[in-house]
Amino acid sequence: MVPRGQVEVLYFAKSAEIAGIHSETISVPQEIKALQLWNEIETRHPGLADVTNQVIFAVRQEYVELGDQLLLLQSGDEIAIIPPISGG
Amino acid sequence: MVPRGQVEVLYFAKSAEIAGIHSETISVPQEIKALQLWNEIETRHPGLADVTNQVIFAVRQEYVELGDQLLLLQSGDEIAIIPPISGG
Amino acid sequence: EPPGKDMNEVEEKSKDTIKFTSEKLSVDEVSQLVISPLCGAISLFVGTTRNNFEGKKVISLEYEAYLPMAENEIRKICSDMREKWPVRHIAVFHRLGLVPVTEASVIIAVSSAHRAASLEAVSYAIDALKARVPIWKKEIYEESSSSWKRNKECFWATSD
Amino acid sequence: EPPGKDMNEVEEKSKDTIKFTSEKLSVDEVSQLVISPLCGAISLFVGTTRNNFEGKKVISLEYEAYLPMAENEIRKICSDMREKWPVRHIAVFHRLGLVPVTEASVIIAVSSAHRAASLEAVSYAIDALKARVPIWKKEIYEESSSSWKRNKECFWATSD
Repeated sequence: MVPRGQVEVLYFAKSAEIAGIHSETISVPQEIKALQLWNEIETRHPGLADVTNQVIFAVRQEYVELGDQLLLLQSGDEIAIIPPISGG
Repeated sequence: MVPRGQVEVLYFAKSAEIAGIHSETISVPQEIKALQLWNEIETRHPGLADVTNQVIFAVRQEYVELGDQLLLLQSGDEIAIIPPISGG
Repeated sequence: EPPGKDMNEVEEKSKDTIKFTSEKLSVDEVSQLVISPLCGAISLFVGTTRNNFEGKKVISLEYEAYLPMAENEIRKICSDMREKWPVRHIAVFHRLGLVPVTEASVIIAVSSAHRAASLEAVSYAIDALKARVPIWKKEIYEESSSSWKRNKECFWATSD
Repeated sequence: EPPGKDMNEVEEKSKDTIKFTSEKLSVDEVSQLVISPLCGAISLFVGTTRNNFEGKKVISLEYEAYLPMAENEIRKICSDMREKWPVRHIAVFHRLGLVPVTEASVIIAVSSAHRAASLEAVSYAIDALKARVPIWKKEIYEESSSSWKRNKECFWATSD
């Protein structure tokens, strides 16, 4: 079994409105594909299914698409749910 | 004979320094090629020979090169000697 | 003219100034930050809030950012600009919170010895900022509705 | 988005503001002149005086202009810009007389609904100004010598 760790999930803009929170700490496998991590988060907040095709992760402040990439996570890592940006 | 008229000649920047004046009224033929007009002006201020290849006229505030173009002048017309510009 | 010919070059370090603030932005303040006696050019871009979107009247906008990451992404953009153009100083200010119509949401200022570098760099900077810096704008409409916007430059989501 | 979709468009006329002054130029003042609730972008170019030229230390610069013609030539440039890009307001300020090092000699500001128009237009404007507006700069060097400058863009005289 892959060991689990506690990561901090941050929600912004539309994803924060849907989840109803700005951050939470969750327990996840320390080796997990990005899309599987998204599925875990979506299970906690089913409303997020609406934005699956629009969001991207920032893992330790680096962008990661919701795909097959394997994430190696440490407890305390920060994972942000990033809806389409609109700065400028 | 082509009738003559009184035109106002304006000197700027280096051409003003060479001529030693900023403006003067001179009598010129009312039909004259640009280069001939320059020669008349150069006769009045021989030092201007140094800048013949660098200057351009502005006749009634429109650029005219020192060439074969025939100028039709009225008394009171303004002719400026324009050295290379350096605004901005 | 090669940069090595500039006088005092070693005496003046290039600097990047990045600021997020809920205060009103000042074009003078941002342009002052990039002034240099070695430079003949400062180019600036000011993003201002428009009063309309698809026929709806916009009353104001609200910006939020993922702050440490947004600053890091802007630092990367500054670094990219320095690789591409010989620019001296860069300043990027972005406003957060409520921004009334006609006020500035972003100001980018870049100085360079000659103008082509700063003109091209400032254009690149606003394009890159819109594509990858995690900042969100919510438009608030007269009819009491609101909408999260997306930049068409956003690199992972296409308009639907 | 076609310009016809913008709200209030008929209510706000486009304006060109052209000013020559011996006073210190203010970036805020010039950018204020082009603000519009219909616009999301203001692009600015600020020309500043450099402290060196070919290894000589420049103490200050002195500008003179053939005034009525210089203003007319800038008006033509504004008109050319409006033919090429959908820009809203344009402001061009040029300083005359003595300008100390690091102070602005020229400020150009352009507003537009979307940023590409004003970014391209302001770049065009400074190129065109340097090529055809009758303004002259005399550099005053530390060694008490001075020199009338020529823009490489000046359309009739090539550098020798």
